[in-house]
Amino acid sequence: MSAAAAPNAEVITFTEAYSRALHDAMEMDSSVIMLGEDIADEEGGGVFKVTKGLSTKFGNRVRTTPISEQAIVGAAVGASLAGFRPVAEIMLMNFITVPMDQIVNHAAKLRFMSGGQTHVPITIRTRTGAGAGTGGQHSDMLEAWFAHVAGIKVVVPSTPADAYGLLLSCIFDDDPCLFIEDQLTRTQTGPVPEKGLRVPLGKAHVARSGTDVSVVGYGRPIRDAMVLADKLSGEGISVEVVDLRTVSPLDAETVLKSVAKTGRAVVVHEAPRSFGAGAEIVARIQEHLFGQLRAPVLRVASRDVTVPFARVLEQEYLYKASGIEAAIRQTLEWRAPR
Amino acid sequence: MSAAAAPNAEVITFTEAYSRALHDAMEMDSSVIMLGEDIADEEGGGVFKVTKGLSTKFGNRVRTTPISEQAIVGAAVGASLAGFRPVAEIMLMNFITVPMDQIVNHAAKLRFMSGGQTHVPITIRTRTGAGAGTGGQHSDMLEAWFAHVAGIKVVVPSTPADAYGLLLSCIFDDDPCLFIEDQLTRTQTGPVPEKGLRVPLGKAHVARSGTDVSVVGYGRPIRDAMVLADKLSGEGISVEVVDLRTVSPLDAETVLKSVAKTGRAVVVHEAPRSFGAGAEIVARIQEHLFGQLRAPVLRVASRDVTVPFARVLEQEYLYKASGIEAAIRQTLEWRAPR
Amino acid sequence: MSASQTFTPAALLAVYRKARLINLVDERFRVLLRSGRLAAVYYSPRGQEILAAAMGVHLEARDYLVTTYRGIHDQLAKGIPLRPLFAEYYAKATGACKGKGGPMHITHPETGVMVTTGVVGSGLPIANGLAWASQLKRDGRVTLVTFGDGASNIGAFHEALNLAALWKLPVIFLCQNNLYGECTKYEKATSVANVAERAAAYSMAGVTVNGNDPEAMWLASGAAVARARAGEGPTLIEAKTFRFMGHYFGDPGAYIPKAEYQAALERDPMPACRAAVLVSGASTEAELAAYDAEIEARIDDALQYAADSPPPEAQEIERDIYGAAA
Amino acid sequence: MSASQTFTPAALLAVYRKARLINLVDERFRVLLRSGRLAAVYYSPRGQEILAAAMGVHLEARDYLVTTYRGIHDQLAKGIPLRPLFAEYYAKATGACKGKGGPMHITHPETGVMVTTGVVGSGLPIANGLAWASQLKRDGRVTLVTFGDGASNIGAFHEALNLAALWKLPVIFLCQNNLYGECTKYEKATSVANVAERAAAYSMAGVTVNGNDPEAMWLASGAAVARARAGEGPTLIEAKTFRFMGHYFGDPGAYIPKAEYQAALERDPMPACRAAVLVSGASTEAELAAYDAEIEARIDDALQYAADSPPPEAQEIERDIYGAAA
Ligand SMILES: Cc1ncc(C[n+]2csc(CCOP(=O)(O)OP(=O)(O)O)c2C)c(N)n1
Ligand SMILES: Cc1ncc(C[n+]2csc(CCOP(=O)(O)OP(=O)(O)O)c2C)c(N)n1
Ligand SMILES: [Mg+2]
Ligand SMILES: [Mg+2]
Repeated sequence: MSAAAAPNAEVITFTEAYSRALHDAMEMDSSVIMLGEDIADEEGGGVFKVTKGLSTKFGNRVRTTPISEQAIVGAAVGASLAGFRPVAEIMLMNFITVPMDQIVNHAAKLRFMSGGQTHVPITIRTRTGAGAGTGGQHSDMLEAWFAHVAGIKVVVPSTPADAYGLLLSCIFDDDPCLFIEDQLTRTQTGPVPEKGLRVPLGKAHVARSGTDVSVVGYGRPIRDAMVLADKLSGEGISVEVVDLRTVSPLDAETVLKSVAKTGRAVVVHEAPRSFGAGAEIVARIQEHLFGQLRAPVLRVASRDVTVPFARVLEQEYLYKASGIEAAIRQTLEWRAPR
Repeated sequence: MSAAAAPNAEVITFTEAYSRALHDAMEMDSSVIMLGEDIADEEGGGVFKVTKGLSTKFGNRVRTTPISEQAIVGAAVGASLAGFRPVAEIMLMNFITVPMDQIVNHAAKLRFMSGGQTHVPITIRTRTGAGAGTGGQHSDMLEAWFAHVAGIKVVVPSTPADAYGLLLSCIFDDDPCLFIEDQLTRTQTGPVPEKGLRVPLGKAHVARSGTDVSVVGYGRPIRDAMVLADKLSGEGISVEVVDLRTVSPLDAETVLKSVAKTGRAVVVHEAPRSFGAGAEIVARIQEHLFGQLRAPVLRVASRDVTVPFARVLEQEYLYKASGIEAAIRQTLEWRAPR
Repeated sequence: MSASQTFTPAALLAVYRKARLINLVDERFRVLLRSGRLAAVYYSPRGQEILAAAMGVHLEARDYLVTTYRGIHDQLAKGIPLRPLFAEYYAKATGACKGKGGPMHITHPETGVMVTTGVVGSGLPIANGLAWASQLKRDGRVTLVTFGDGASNIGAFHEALNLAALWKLPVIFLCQNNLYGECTKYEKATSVANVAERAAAYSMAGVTVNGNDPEAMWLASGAAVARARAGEGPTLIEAKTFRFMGHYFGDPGAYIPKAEYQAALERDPMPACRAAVLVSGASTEAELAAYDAEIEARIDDALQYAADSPPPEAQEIERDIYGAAA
Repeated sequence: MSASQTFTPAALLAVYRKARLINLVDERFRVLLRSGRLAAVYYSPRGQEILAAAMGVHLEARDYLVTTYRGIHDQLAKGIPLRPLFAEYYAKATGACKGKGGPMHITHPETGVMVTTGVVGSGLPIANGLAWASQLKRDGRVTLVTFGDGASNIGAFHEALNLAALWKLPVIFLCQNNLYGECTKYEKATSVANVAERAAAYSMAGVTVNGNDPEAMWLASGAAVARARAGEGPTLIEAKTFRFMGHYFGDPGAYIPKAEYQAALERDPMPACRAAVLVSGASTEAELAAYDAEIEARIDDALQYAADSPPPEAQEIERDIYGAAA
């Protein structure tokens, strides 16, 4: 199910990309430290094995913590104030509801509130995503919350290489970064990233050029969009895919440039539609390109409900690649109603 | 500074409206109970005096709690499962970061996850708003987070009468409701509500009819919009003001009906602009009324920064009534750039 | 606790029967999972049957239970019927939660199963609320909330115990200390030798018992239930136990030292309890075999029921988001 | 703690001098607030000077402090200079935080004032992180985090103490038990007679002292600092005290029984400490008066500095949101 790699090219999985980024960052810079539940090798190197091997190699720079998310993020914040670059793992994104105060009232704000005297170069890695049958408390995409908070950066990769390069950038960024890993695509593969190569934060990436319609989003649906773009090109439909990579701060410039060119946009994300991050993208596009748009900007997202357990309902919940395709066609065929 | 009341009409403040709603609800229904920090009369009836007198009258149905926001919301959730209608106070909205798990993973989801066997009729009252010089951790409007979560209702009143009627509706609603009180306008006044009269949830209110432009929003800026509408009518500009009252679930129908009529919209809220609730309103309008709009939908909101302490900066941070006026004029004067 | 509570052979048998029900259901689930006939995240309670059963026999149907993802033993001990339970694991429309909640969110108010949470520690504050309701209504119900050793390190634990003690709520905090939280050893996560020592930080009654010992667990549970029922406040019970099947189904448990695992296995409470029942004279081999057969039949029935049930309709996704407006 | 720590008259004087600085600054702020010449939320430390001072004399500039909205006594005891402090209260560009943080978020890394938080309990987990950094660097620094009695009931307290004990962090948890959290009496919110008893729940050293007694507080602080410095782990100190000015400036404190207030006032630690200094022979009346004059002059200077300083420019709102990209 790899989106891009040629069959025989050397590829790695997302999980491997995360692991390599963590390893390389720790190797490059001794101020990189790590904490989270079960992450040390005595505990098997993390429930998702992303941190496997790190504590063996880097000793007490990698620490397993109690189940105490407030203590985890707080310790990361404190250590960062003293010059470290801590990477904290919050096992699943639904549990990020627990340390919200540390993240929002402290990590994101201390630089501003201290007048720039201190700053909080932490990375919070978390994992989530629906589709694996884990139900209402283990699947939520909550990136929109953090995008609404100034001072923190929100990053969602869509390829293993980006995952590697963006995670490195988060770790070496001087501000708090929330890095979201997708549970469902973790074993999917893509081309191997170049060691040490950082993918810049705050810059969207035109993953595929096109002229008829822009698909704008981040994370898993970008992989769908790339496949769709291939398919639709066979019909002569030229789809441009803009992968935000960093959800916030939003690289509106790149988005607007693309949509100014195509005149049509479909905004995609996995999170529920209403009050999701996609709304902001739509709002920006119409604010700046009103009059240049040939169709309304459509959104494809999951439904506004709790993630259900039953597969049939979970599939009802989730955005669909077919929905992206339908939206693309809809924007292309749009005629003013009368 | 009352927005609506004639000088000699009987008026009440927001604070009084909240108090009366709580009192009347407790009087009407013995399943209404209350908990929060300092709220009983032994503690002075709440830091903002909203609950003053209630514990004296209703005894142990009103309980002061420790400083334990997770325990507060959790206890409300539990008691609601056993048939009560608890009203929990989270003193200031920034502290709602602490019980996020209880609110989002539990209160909002239990109805769905239990397949409708249980439900959580709690009301969480909280207070916030910038402009009083309380700085980065005591001023945030975070309603967009909760609007993004299915299963919970988010309510922000803009007049004392609405405050009364909406709070009553929240308390007697069978789902969790987040009721947000504005710190800055708490002493402002408005006409006295009729005792027991509920204002329906999930219904936006055309607070003033107009034909040229719709101002859509909720809370404090609606008060500004009403004043502006008066002023602009003198210039022959007819402003329609749509007060959402309930931010989520969003009453898109009323909003779309208004904007379909005026062809122009300005969306307003106090929270920072990016990824705020206003983005959703903009997205919906352009999705449904593309081609009927005569100008881009503009947003007026506060800036994407931590709320600063210094007054001069806090004013820079805050949305301004003058900004709403400018946006109205801008939509009226909009000409396609070439 | 009433002084008259003595652990009779009949009580032992009652505990055994509940424990055996748990044991057989768990075994069946693991067979189904291994064979691929069930696909669901599963957190086996294997090894923790006795403590749940010994608590369960003291509770009434109207009492409340709040439990976790690893909660099937608690739910069964509380009396949840098998059909809606199995059907929920199978994500069927006839499941307790219509297939919408799943194993991690089993709810069955008729038998007092009020909340099953997948978030560590979150059940404790909610249990307080149920107990607060009972205190206000003076309905004499007791609320039991169960959680793991790992959960005793999260903030919600602290806030909940403090409030329960202050308000003298009729709630029992049952910490099932199986020595691991996921892959992390107790000592690496918890700064105190026994979780129950933390009760003193709240002036709360607290006791550490061998949760695998039917008598000790029955006595501690009885005392806590009696205390709560009498309005004398909450209790923290720490039941020491062991989980034999790793954290989740499929977890190889490589982080558990072999010797530790072996030693625990030799103290497996299920065979020990069965032997004790026979020694006590409360039941014969034949009777126990018949009971097993009866349970297996009920399990077969529930499985068949689940298999025969339809999945939820797609439109079910639109229901139970909000209730009718009040 | 090294056995050699004895409370000499010189130590008493050192404590008094820090306490008196706090006392005079606080008095001045209240004068300014009453007269309307300062408009800011203000949480007076009146009554809590001694405990902050007695801790402060044991700390070095490089040690870290994490405090709260009611933190001016801690900040002054830690050595924060008056000019940036006053200018921050006055929301000036020359304020410690350029006027962007304000009184509730005073930060001054040069003197180790790392975080001032307005969220109850939030400082404790952050303090762990600072201490963890010191442990990793072996830099010998100690982190002090202060908080109120009310804060001991919030989840972050629990998580932080457990982690600090487990990791043996060089951190001191100083609970300033002034008997009230906002308007709520200690007993109504806290289920244990003394907050320090909670240390046992983490196998942590814990001690309750009279925070208004210079000697007791100095000894307890010295022991905790020595323990942390030696890598022997954290300490929970509960310093019993009283706040004379209500929760915030303007709070009439109607919820405090008159008799309780009067009794506390009669034990006001500031006059008592001054008397003790004189009795000890460490200083004369004249010297103390000269010290007061010196402080008043420094306060005048800081006030003038704040008054003369410009407010932040409007563009300041665009700075310090994010740093330069790394
Ligand atoms: C707040 C939170 N953090 C992390 C997790 C992930 N998680 C699920 S179970 C578990 C271990 C819990 O251990 P314990 O409390 O001992 O219960 P046990 O599984 O042993 O019964 C963890 C860390 C979670 N569900 N919730
Ligand atoms: C999480 C949180 N909840 C509530 C508040 C509101 N609040 C501010 S100070 C305070 C009382 C704190 O009492 P205590 O810890 O005893 O400190 P003191 O003010 O007495 O120094 C409260 C409830 C807050 N700031 N943060
Ligand atoms: Mg465990
Ligand atoms: Mg206090």
